[in-house]
Amino acid sequence: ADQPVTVGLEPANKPFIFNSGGEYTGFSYDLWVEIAKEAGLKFEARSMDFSALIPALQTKNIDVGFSSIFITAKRKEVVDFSDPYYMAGTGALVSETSAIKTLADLNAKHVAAMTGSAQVAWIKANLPSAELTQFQNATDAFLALQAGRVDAVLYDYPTLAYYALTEGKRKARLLDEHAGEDYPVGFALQKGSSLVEPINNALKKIRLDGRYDALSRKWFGKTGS
Amino acid sequence: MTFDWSAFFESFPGLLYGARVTLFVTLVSLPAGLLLGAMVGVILTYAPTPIASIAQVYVGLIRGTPMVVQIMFIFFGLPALMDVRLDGLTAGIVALVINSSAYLAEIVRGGLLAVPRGLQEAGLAMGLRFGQVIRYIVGPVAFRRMIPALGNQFVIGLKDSSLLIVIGVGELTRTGQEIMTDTYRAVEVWFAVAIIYLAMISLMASLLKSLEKHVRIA
Amino acid sequence: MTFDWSAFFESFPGLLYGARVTLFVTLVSLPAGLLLGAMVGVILTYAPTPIASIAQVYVGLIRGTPMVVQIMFIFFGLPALMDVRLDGLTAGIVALVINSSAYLAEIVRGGLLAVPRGLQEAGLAMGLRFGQVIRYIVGPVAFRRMIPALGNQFVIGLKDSSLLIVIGVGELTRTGQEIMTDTYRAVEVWFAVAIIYLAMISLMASLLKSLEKHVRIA
Amino acid sequence: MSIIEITGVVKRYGSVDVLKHIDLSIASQEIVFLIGPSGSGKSTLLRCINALETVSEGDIVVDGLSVRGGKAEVRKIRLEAGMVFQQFNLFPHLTALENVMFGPLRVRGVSWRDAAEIAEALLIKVGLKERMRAYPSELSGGQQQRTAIARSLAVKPRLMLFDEPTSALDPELRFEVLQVMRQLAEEGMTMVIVTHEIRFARDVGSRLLFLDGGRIMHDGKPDQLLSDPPSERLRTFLQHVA
Amino acid sequence: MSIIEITGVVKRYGSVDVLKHIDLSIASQEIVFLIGPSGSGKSTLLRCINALETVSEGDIVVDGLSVRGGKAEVRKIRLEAGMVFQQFNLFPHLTALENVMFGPLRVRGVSWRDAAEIAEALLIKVGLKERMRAYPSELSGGQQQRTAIARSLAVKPRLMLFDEPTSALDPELRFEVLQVMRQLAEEGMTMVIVTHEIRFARDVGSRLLFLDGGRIMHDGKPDQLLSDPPSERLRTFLQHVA
Ligand SMILES: Nc1ncnc2c1ncn2[C@@H]1O[C@H](COP(=O)(O)OP(=O)(O)OP(=O)(O)O)[C@@H](O)[C@H]1O
Ligand SMILES: Nc1ncnc2c1ncn2[C@@H]1O[C@H](COP(=O)(O)OP(=O)(O)OP(=O)(O)O)[C@@H](O)[C@H]1O
Ligand SMILES: NC(=O)CC[C@H](N)C(=O)O
Ligand SMILES: [Mg+2]
Ligand SMILES: [Mg+2]
Repeated sequence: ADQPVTVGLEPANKPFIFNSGGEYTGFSYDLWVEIAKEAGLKFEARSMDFSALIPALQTKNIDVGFSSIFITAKRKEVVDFSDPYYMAGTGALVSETSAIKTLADLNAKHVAAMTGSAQVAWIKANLPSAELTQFQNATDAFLALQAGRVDAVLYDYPTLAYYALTEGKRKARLLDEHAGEDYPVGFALQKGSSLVEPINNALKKIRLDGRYDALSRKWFGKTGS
Repeated sequence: MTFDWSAFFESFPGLLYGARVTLFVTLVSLPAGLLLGAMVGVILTYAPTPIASIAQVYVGLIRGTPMVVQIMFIFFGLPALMDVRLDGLTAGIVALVINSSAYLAEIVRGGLLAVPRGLQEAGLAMGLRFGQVIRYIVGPVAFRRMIPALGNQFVIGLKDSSLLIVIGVGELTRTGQEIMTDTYRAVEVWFAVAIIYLAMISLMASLLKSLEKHVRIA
Repeated sequence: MTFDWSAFFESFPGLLYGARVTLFVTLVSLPAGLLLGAMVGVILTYAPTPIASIAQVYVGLIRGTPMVVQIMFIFFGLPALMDVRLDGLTAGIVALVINSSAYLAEIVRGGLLAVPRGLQEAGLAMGLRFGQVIRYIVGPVAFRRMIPALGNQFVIGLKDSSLLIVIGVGELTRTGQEIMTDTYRAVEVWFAVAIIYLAMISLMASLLKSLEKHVRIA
Repeated sequence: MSIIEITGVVKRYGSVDVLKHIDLSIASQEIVFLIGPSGSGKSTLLRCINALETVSEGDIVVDGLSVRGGKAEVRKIRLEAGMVFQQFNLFPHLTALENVMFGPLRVRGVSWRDAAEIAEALLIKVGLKERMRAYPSELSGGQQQRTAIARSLAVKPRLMLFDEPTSALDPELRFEVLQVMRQLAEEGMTMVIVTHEIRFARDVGSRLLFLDGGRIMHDGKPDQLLSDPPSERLRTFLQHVA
Repeated sequence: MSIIEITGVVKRYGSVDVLKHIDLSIASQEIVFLIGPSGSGKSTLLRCINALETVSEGDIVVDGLSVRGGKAEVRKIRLEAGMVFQQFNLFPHLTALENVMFGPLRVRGVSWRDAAEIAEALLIKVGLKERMRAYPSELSGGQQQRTAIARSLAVKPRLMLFDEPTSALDPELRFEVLQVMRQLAEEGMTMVIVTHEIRFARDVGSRLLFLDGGRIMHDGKPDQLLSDPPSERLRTFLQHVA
């Protein structure tokens, strides 16, 4: 494999993957770098919106796609996935002063989610009278929440938690409940990709030799998610 | 890859809903943009230098930045700056009004300047006030000649409404994207989206043509 | 809210990198678009009806759909249809070339038609072949008069490159968005982005002005 | 008493004196022809009279009103002095009838019905009974110019200024316009006419001015000046024009 | 032998016959003036001669070459017959000199140096020695028209066609163009001239044609036709034009 693989990533997902001072970083990104090293893959990173990742795999514009992609049945029909590298659920972020206490309070409210995310499907199924605005990325949604333009952002729980502790401190509050089931998160690959094997092998190795835990400590302060 | 006709047809109901939003946004923004643009255009053409300069800066700022940036600024920046809350649809309409007003102002200015000076002089020589000359002669003559350019700007406005995709307004392009992320049938969806735009724009163009014919162009 | 000057200034290095991509995309696409547009324009103007009609359909399809849709189609649709692999940058450049070529073709056609018929007749009456008349007389005269319109289209192209944001090409607008993910300072970042666009566009405009002055306009 | 009184008028563009100290007085019912080479200032003089150009020095008094008298006075002058241009300048979005009605309606404040009556009478007078509903673009040059004359007459001016009214017309179409002007002259209208139609000036004029380089070089009876030009300058000018 | 031979030419636009069976033969060194009312077909006839318009019926043979003879033959005709237009039609992106050099360079395939020599000589001949490096927009109308004449002469035509060469010019500027044409006539150039300059036609012409409604109504000596018009139609026409 001399040819570098093309990696589509969505750098609007702190602390998993984001752009800091012109360099990509974050837990998922660092993990991918280790995997690539381990599997002997050279790669080129291409930034794209979350909604573009799976179509770009389908059209073979990229070889690997990641952000924090839930491994769902529907997605497995069109792309392949690596083994999961963590589990995550969906949380709801509301403004600090909001009266919203539970997920049930969200019905008839204005909620935000990311285009193409698993949360969109969940909202459509479970909050039929909520008004849904779909954003291209989480940052835009956070800004909309700050501006009071939406009442809640539904997104990956860990990302929301990180935001609530950092930038969103004293502005935003995370509901305790998880919306729906938790999903495994993995690297998305083209259907029938020959990269599934080497990536899974590398991931196994990295989990075993402690590198995975080191990264986890670096980004979350404790092991596991 | 095979073209999946059922995916193509199944996308239509959703897309047509998006097309309604596109039309709504366009039909609300453009008359407002024309009004604002006409005012700015008249100022550009006839106001004394200091006021005209302000208008020039306004037009220059808008024409000198991409509309996507304007949309982002209005949607994400304005609330922070001025404590106003605009929902996406409103912000999008505001962006389209402001953006089109700058281009329309230039069209109006060009139209006014293109009216032969002789008409203005003939009006003045009859004893009309300057305001009357603009209102009854230069304005109407300019307007008739501007119709093609205005129509063109309206078509541009309809297409520009697709940029509201970046702030999540559920217009046609956005709807297309959402359907694509649901069905993962890119070719079929974008093909359908393109067809709907073509239809709307052809319709608009032929309405404008018949308007042009109706209004006698001198 | 207070304007955070340090966030404003700190965004510049990253944004300037994005601006380089914007310039690169623009400067690669537009000459290519002009070449393609000139060919299509000449076909529109002088080719026999069947060939001219094909060119008309091409121009109509492109002018009848928003560029965002074209970008989506090229990036997501084309590879599926034709089994080619396009990275975002290439797809973006292809989209800009195709899009601008349609508008430039219309400008070229307008420019050719605006050359007074008398010049063409004077050329023919001297015994020149039709091709010579186009090449030595109508073409050069049209080109000089088209410079402002071409310049305008180049500025539009630069602004349109911001639409590549939707497929993740790291040009200026996209860079702005990514920086926002890190700093969440919308006002400062979009303000900085707007300033950089204004600077690039003013620079381009003044270069074009001086080119206009250089080329004698008849 | 003179209806136009020009005293010491200078018109300057930048540092160029286009009119150089013009003194001229024109009496009621005079038919004054203004000839002279291109650039001699004929149009400028005419345009100063109805204040389309401001004078740099001196004053022009039309029927007791000064061109320096402020906006209201200038508008009154323009009502007194009708103007006909080389490029007809009809309002292209109005029919011939509407063009002629426009002044009475908007300037004189006459009722719609009266304005229509005035306009019809004038269009009949200039021979356009059949073409009243036509738009300017549907009229020949001669018809357009006759409509323009009718439009000027509609506000009932006391004098008429013509700036080369026939030079944008084909030779065959000039005749009908000149006919209308001849009729006006016979009715006693005061007229100042810039033209290259030397024969017409001789036929109709009561006075001929030869302008050269912004000065009135000759001022006399058309017949005399034309048959026996008092200067070499006028003689060569006439040779080239006729 | 005649240099232009027109036989049974009809020119039709749609269902309108603009030229109705024209027969005409013009000998070398004739100076033929074409007059007639607007729309009578003067320009059309001229344009048919050098094949800028195709003829609907009949044929025109110029110096042995037929206008129906195909592209190459048509181009040869155009080299033989220089044409001067009412709207000078100079190439605006080229200087006066380059305009005149253009034909020799591109059509005759002459070297750059020779073309420049030819052009300079011609521009001196038409009195534009000092203005050679000027662009058309920097020249007066009369200077432009003289440049246009020089440009036509540069490909060494055997005859010259003029379509109202002075009617877009101010009266004072006409003179210099007519001077150049007079000189050409004296040098023995065959010329066909459409014009309203009746006096010039009388002075210079060897033959006068009066076109009316697409037909040649009169054909004779200018002096005779003009002093004593053989028809009422020509008489009124002359009254209006002169
Ligand atoms: N707005 C202006 N600015 C500068 N110079 C001007 C302006 N208007 C006219 N002139 C100059 O004033 C001079 C007189 O112009 P004017 O139009 O009065 O001449 P004219 O006698 O009417 O000539 P023509 O027979 O060509 O109409 C000319 O040299 C002209 O170039
Ligand atoms: N391309 C055309 N299509 C249709 N009709 C035309 C065309 N060209 C000329 N004509 C008509 O042919 C007739 C003769 O035109 P032509 O230009 O030869 O007249 P002319 O004698 O040169 O008139 P003028 O003195 O106005 O130049 C006119 O009625 C004109 O309208
Ligand atoms: N942008 C993200 O990675 C979050 C999307 C969400 N985890 C999903 O897979 O649908
Ligand atoms: Mg004048
Ligand atoms: Mg003609």
